[in-house]
Amino acid sequence: MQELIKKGKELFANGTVDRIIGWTRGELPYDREIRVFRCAECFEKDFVYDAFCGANLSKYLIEESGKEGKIGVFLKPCDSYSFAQLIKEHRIKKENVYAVAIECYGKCDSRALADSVEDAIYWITDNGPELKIDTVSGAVVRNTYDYMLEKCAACKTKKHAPGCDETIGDEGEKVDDCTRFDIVAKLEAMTPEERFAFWRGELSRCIRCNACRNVCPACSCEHCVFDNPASGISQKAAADSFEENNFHIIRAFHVAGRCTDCGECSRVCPQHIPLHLLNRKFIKDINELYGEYQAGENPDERAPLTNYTKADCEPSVVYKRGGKN
Amino acid sequence: MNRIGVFVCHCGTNIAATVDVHRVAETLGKEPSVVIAKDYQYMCSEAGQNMIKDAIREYGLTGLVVCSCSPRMHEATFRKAAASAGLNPYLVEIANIREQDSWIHKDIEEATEKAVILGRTAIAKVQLNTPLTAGESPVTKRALVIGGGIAGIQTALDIAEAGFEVDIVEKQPTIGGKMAQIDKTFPTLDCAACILTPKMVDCAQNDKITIYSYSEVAAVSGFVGNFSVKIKRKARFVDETKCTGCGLCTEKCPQKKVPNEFNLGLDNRRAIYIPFAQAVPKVATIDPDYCNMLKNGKCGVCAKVCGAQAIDYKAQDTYVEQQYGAIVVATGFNPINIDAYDEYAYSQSQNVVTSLELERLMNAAGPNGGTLLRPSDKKHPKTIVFVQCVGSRCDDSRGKGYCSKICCMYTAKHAMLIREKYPDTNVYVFYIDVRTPGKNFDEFYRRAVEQYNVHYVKGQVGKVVPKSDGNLIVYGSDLIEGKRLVIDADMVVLAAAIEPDKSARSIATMLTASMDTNDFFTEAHPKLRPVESPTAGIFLSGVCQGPKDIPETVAQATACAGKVIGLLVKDKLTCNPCVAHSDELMCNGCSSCEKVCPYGAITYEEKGFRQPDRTTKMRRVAIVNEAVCQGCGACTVACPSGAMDLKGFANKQIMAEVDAICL
Amino acid sequence: MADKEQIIRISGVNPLKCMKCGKCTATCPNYDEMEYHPHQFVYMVEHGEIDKLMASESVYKCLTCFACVERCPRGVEPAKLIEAIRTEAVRRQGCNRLKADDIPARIDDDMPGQALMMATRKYTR
Amino acid sequence: MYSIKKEALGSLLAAIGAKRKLYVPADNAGLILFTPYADGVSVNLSRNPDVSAKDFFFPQVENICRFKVCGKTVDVIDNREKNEDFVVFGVRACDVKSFEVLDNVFLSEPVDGYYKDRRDHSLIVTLACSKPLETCFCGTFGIDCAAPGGDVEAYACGDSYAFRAITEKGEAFLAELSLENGGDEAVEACKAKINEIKAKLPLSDLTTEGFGGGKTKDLFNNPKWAELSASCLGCGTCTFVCPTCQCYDIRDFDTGNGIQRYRCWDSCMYRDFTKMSAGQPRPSQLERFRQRFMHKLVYYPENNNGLFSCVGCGRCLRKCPQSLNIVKVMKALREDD
Amino acid sequence: MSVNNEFRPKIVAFCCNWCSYAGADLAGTNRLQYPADVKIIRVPCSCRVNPMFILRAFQRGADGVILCGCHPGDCHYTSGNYFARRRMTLLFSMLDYLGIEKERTRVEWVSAAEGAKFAATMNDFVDTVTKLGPNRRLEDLRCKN
Repeated sequence: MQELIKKGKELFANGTVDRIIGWTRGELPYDREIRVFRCAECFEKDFVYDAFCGANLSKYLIEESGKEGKIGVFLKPCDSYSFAQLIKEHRIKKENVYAVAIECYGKCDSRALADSVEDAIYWITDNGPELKIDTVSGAVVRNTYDYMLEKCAACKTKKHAPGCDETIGDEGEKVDDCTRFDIVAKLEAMTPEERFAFWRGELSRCIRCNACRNVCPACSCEHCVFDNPASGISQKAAADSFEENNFHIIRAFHVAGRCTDCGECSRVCPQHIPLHLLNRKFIKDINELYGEYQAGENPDERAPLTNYTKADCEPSVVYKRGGKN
Repeated sequence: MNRIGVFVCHCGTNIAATVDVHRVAETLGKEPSVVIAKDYQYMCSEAGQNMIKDAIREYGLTGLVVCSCSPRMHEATFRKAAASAGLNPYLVEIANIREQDSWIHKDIEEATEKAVILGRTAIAKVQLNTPLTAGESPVTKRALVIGGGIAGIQTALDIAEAGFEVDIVEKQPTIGGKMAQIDKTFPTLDCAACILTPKMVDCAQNDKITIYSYSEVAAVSGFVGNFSVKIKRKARFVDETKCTGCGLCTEKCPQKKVPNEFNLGLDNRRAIYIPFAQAVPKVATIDPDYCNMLKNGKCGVCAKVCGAQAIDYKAQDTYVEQQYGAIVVATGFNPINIDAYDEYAYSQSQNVVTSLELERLMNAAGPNGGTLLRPSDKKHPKTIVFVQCVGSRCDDSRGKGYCSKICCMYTAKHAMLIREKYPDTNVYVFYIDVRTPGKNFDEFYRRAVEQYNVHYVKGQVGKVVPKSDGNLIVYGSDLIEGKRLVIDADMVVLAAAIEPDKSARSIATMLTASMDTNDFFTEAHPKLRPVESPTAGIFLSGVCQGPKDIPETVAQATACAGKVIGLLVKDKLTCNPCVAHSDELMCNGCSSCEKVCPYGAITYEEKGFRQPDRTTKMRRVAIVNEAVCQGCGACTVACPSGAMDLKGFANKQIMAEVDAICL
Repeated sequence: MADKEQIIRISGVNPLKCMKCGKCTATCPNYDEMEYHPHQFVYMVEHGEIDKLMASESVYKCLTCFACVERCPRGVEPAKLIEAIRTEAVRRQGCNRLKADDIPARIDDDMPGQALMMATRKYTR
Repeated sequence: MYSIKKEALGSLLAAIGAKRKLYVPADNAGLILFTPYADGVSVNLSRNPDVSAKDFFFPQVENICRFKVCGKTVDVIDNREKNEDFVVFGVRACDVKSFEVLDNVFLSEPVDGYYKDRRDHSLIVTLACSKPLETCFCGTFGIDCAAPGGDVEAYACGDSYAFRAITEKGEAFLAELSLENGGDEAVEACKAKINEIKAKLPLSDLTTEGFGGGKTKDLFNNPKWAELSASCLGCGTCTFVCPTCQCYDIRDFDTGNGIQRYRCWDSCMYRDFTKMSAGQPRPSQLERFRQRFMHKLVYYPENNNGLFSCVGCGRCLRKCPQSLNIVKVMKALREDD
Repeated sequence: MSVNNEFRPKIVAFCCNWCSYAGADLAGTNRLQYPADVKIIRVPCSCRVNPMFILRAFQRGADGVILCGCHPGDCHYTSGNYFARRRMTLLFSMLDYLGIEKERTRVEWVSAAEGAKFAATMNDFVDTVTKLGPNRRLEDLRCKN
C-alpha cells in the first residue's frame, strides 16, 4: 500500500494526473468506499488498498475520462480487463486516464465475514492469512481464505490486460488450475428439471434492485433497455417469474462476449444470487464452441458475437451437448 | 387513434375454398382499431384495388391490411394502390392467407381460425407502422475502373460512350493487361493486338477517359454514388506529359539485364523501358530496382539522351483524390505459380513452359520474333506435349477446385497454330475432359483434331523427365487405349490454372466487397445480378468475378458498363426506406453494430449532447448511412442498448406480431 | 457390395472423388508389371469388383511408392486402396497369398533384406 | 408475561401456523428472509432479516386492476388479492417503527385501501434484539431495540422465550395459545444486557442533531453532496432494502388481450424517477442522492411532527454495493458545524 | 371453432424474407401440408431476430419457436445467418442451462427451393413440441387470461 501511495503522490507531483480514483475507508471496519482524490495530501491521508478493496473501479472511468484533465487509477488484474474492454468499446477515453497495474492476492467478502460474526464488530486487523476481529464481546479470528470473494476464490488470472501505463510489483500469471467453470459444469450435468428448480430458487429472490446491472462494467448503456419503455421489455419489478428469467437472460446475453468475468454482479447482489454463473455459462460456451476468448485481452480481436467463421457449429449442437435429459 | 382497413381476398377459390373469407372479414372487423373490413373475389384486380382506394379516402384509413397471397407476390401492387390514394405505401401490411394458409390446410375451421390470427397479426403490426419515405442521395457522375485490361478498357469505353467521365487505374506502366500478351484469339484466330490496341488508343484519345497508369488504389471511403478514392501514382521518374515515347532512352540504357515481365522473363529489357511498342500511355518508365542512377547515383544516360527532358530522378509517389459515383473492379487474373507441380519439371527444364509463355514464344513481337524455338537451344521443336488442367479441378490441398475454363480452347488454338505453321511437328494434348461450350468452340476443337491431326489423348501426364539434350521424356496414360505412352518430346506446354490477381484481396477489403474462398469477387446474385457486387455501387467486370474468356469478358464488361450508366444517369438515388436507424440518445458508440454490418454502412461521430444539468457532453454515436444500408438488421441485435432499430421491421412491430400470434 | 464398403472403410478413400484423368497410372513406376493399373483400382473398387482385384497379381506389384497419392489432383489416394485390399486379403483366413513356408523358395540374391521383412509383415498374420 | 422453553418454539410456531398464515425469519442462501412457515423451514432469529418487513403491507408488486378488451369495449376488473389474517414473527423494533412511518403515508387521507387491508389483517410478533450489530443505530432515532412493541413482544432470554401482549389484538392472540405465565425477571435481565451492548455499539454516539424539520436551507446546498454521491451507482438497493422507503410506480402491463395495472416499488435513485414531460428536476445522481437523505432526515420529519423516516436498521449499510450509507451522510454533513 | 381437447401447441416461426419465407411460400404452392399451429413472421434476415423476440413469444404463451434462414453461405446479406447462428447457439444453450426444454427452440436453414424441407421441418417441430406439452417454464401467467 505504501508503494501505491508513493506512486500516487509522484503522479500528482509530476503533473501526470490531476486526480486519482481509489479506495478509502468507509463507515464500518470492512467498508471501502470509492473516492476521487484531488490532491496528494488527501490521497496520502485517506487512500487505502487492502483485503477489502474488492470493488472494480473501471466503470467510473467512463464518466471520469470524459472530464477535463487526466485521472489516475489503480487496477487489479481482473479490473484491468474491464478497463481494456471499455477502451475497446470506446467508452473510456484512454488518453485521459493513467492506469497503474497493481497486484492482488484475493479480496475479502466483507458481507460473509460480517455475517459469520454474531456480535457487533468495531475493528478488524488484517494479519495476512488471518483476520482478527474485535467485537463488543471480545475478539475472534477468521481465516482470510475462507472469506474470499467468489471471484477471488475462482481467480482466473493474476496477469493484467494490456493497456496499463505501468505496473507496480511483478506481473502475475494466468491461474492454471482455475476452478471458475466447476459449478457451471456441475449444473450442466444436472437434469433440466434440477436446473430449472435450481434457477427458480435463485432467481425468485431477485428484488430487481439493479445493483448487478449498475455495477457491471459491461452494462454501460446510456439507457438500459429495461429502463426504456420504447424497447417493449422495460420492467421496474419482476411482476412474474418470467420477468425474473427474462431480465437475467437478456442481461447475460447483452454482455455475452463482453463480460470479463470481473465478478462484481455477484459481489453486490443483496440477495446472494450467483449471477456470475450465468455469465460464465456464456464464457464457457464461447470458449468451447468458438475458441478461448477473454474479453479485454486483445484490443484488436473481434468479440465472439460480432464475429463468425463459416465452419461454426450449428445451434443444434445444444441438443447434443451439455446436460442430461 | 388508428383507422385500419382490412380487405380479405378470395383469390377465386384459391383462398375461399378452404378459408371462410366472410367470417374472417367479419371477425377482423371487430378488432378495436378496424373501421372497415371487407372481402372480395380478387383484391389484386382493378376493381379490388379501387375498393381499397375508395376505402382509404372514405374512411381516412391510417393503415391497410390485405389478407391475400404472399407479400412476395402482391405487396408492391397494394403499396402502389395505397400510395395512389394518398396513404403512405409503408402503412400497408399483407397477411399471407394463401401460400401459408389455404393452400396447406384442408380443414376449413382450422384454416379460417389461422387466417383470423394472421390477419390480427398484420393489424397489430400495421398499427405500429410509420410512414416511410425513401431517402435520396446525390450521385457523382464519374466512374472509376480498377484495372486496365480488356475488361476495364471495354467498361471504360462504354461508360465514356454514354457521356460520363471514367478513370482507369492500372498498376502496370501500360493498359492492355493479359490480352496484350496474347498472340491470337480463339475461335476466330484473329490477332489479339489488332483488336485490342485500337481500343487502347481509343481510351487514350477519349476525353472522357483518364488513365492513371502505374498507379494503385490506396484508400476508398464513401458509399454508392459518393465514393471518395485516393489513388497512389507511383513515381515513374519520367514526366508523362513530356515523354514522347521515342524510345531512345530504352536503347541507350546501359543496364540490359532486366528480366522482361511482358515476355514473362523469356528475354531481357533495360532499366528504363516501354513495356511494348503499342503501350498506352506510350511513355518510358524507370525501374528503380535496376536503375544505376537511382540505386547508386552513377549513370544518368537516359537524362542525357532525352531530347524532351522528361527524366526526373527525384520524382516521388503522388496521390490523387477523386470522387466517384460507381466503382468497377476489373482486376483480372494471373496464371498460378506451378512450382509446386514438380512432376512436370517446370523448374528443371526451360523447355517446359506455360501456355502464356508459349503465347510470347509464338508472338511476332515476342523474344523470337514469332518463330517457335524452344528456349534451351533455340531449336525448332518437333514434338510438343500439351498438358491440361495443371492446378485446375484439384482437391483443395493440391490446387484450385474450379475449372479455369479457357485452357481447353487456347490449347486447341496453340496446337492448331503450331500444326499450321510447322506441319512436321507432332502435337499431343493430354486432356481429362475437353470443354468447349461456346459459339463455334466445339467446331474449333474438332478442326484441330480432324483437319490439323492434333493427337488428343484422354489421360493425364504423370511425369516429365528432362534429358541432358534438352528433350523431355513424358509419361502419360491413354485411358481409352488402356496403355501408357512414353513420349520423347522437345517441349512440354502446361495449361496452368488461372487465379485472381493478388491485389484483388486488398481492393475487396477497401471496397467492403465480398469474395469467395478462391478470392473471386462474389456477385450480388449468381443468376440475376451477375455484374454487381453485393456492396451497392461496386460492379464487377471480367475474370475478377470468375474465369472467363475474352468474348465473355467483353460481354460482362459491357453489361457492367450498362449497370454503371444506369446508376450514373440518376441525379439522386432513392434508397430502400426499411433501413437501420440509430437513436443517438441511447447509442453507446461501442462499435458492436459496425462490426456486424456487411456493408460498412455505420460510421461514428463525436456529438455534443445537452445534459440535464445544462452542460454539453461529447459522446461517440453511430450514424447509419441510409444509402448504403440494405436493411438486414444484424446491427439491431448486436446493439445492447436497443439504440439501433430497423424501420419497417422495428423491435416493437415484431414483438406486436409475436403477441398477436401467441394471443 | 459389403466387400466394397469394407475396402472403403479400411482405406478411408472415396473413389467417387476420382475424375478419371489417369495421372496415377501415368506416373506409376511399375506400370508395365501390372495387369490392372492404379486408375483401374479406383474404378474397380467403385464398381465393387473386389474379388477380381484381390485375385490379381497387380495388387502385389504395387511398390507402395505413393507416387499416385502424391500426384492425384483430387486426393483420391489409390495406393491406400491397394493397401486396403492387401489388408483385407490378410484378414481373410486362408486367403493368405503366401504361406510362410513358401517364402524361402522365392528369395533371390538381389532381394533386399528390408523387403523381406516388409513382405513378412504384409503377407502373414 | 408468558414464557416457553427455547426448544418449544417449533411447536409454538406450528400451533400458530396451523390457524393462520405465519411468516418467520428463515435461512435462505446465507440470507435471513421472512418465509412462510412450513415444516422444514430453518427458523433463524440470530439477527434482523436481510429484507425488511414492509412488503407485508406494501409488497414489491401488487395488482390493482385489470382492463379487458372485448372487441371494441373495455371491462375493468378488480383483481387484487384477497387478504387473510396473518402473523409475522420476529419483527425487530426498527421495522416496527417503520410501520408507523409507512402508516403516516398510506393511512392518512386519502387512505390507501390496499395497504390498510393488509395492515388490518396483520398481527405483529416482535423480538427484542439481543445482539444488535455494528450497523445498528436505531437508538439514534429514539428506538429501543429492547422494547420492540408491535402486537406481541418477544424476548429471547437464556433458554426460554418470553412473550408480552401490547395490544388487545395481541392479548387475544396469546390467550388462544394458552401459554404458561412467567419470565418477568428474565426479561429484565435480558433488557439490561441489551442496554449494555447498545452502549458499546460503534454507532451509539450518532445523534440526529442538525437534522429534522426546518433544516432544508442549512443542508440543501452543502457542497459535500457532490463528493458523497460521486460513487453512487444509482441502483435501487438501498431503497429496496429500506423499511421506510415507500415510493411506488403504477404501471400497465399489456397482456395481449388487456392491461394488467399494477403498482411496484420505485426508487428515487433511478434516473427516470420524477421524470416528467417537462424534463427531469433531479437531473443527476447528486440530486437523486440528496433527495433520498433529505427526505429521510429533513422533509419527512418536517411533515410528520419530527418523526424521522429512518429507523436505523442498518440494512443500507450492509447492502450498498459501494459502501455508501445514511450514517456516512449524517456524519459528513455534521462535520461542517 | 373446432372443439378439441388434445393439446395443440402454439408455434412461432421467424422466416427470413429471401430464403425461408419463400420456401414456406413454395410449400404452399406445392400444397405440402403442415399443421396450422405454425404461424410465420417475416423478417428481412435471420440476423434480425433478437433473443428478446424469442423470449417474448414464450412469455406470451408460445410452446415452441423456430428460426429459419438461408443456408450458411447463401445469406442475401452475405453474413447475417452466420451471426444468427452464433447468437441462437448461445441463447439456446443458455435456455437449456436454465432448465427450459431445449427442444422448444430450433434453427433450420431452408432455401427458397426447399418447400418440401420447410413442410417436413414444421411437421417434425410441431410433433416434437406436441410431445413436450405446454410451455410451463417460461410463461407469464398474466398473459393467460
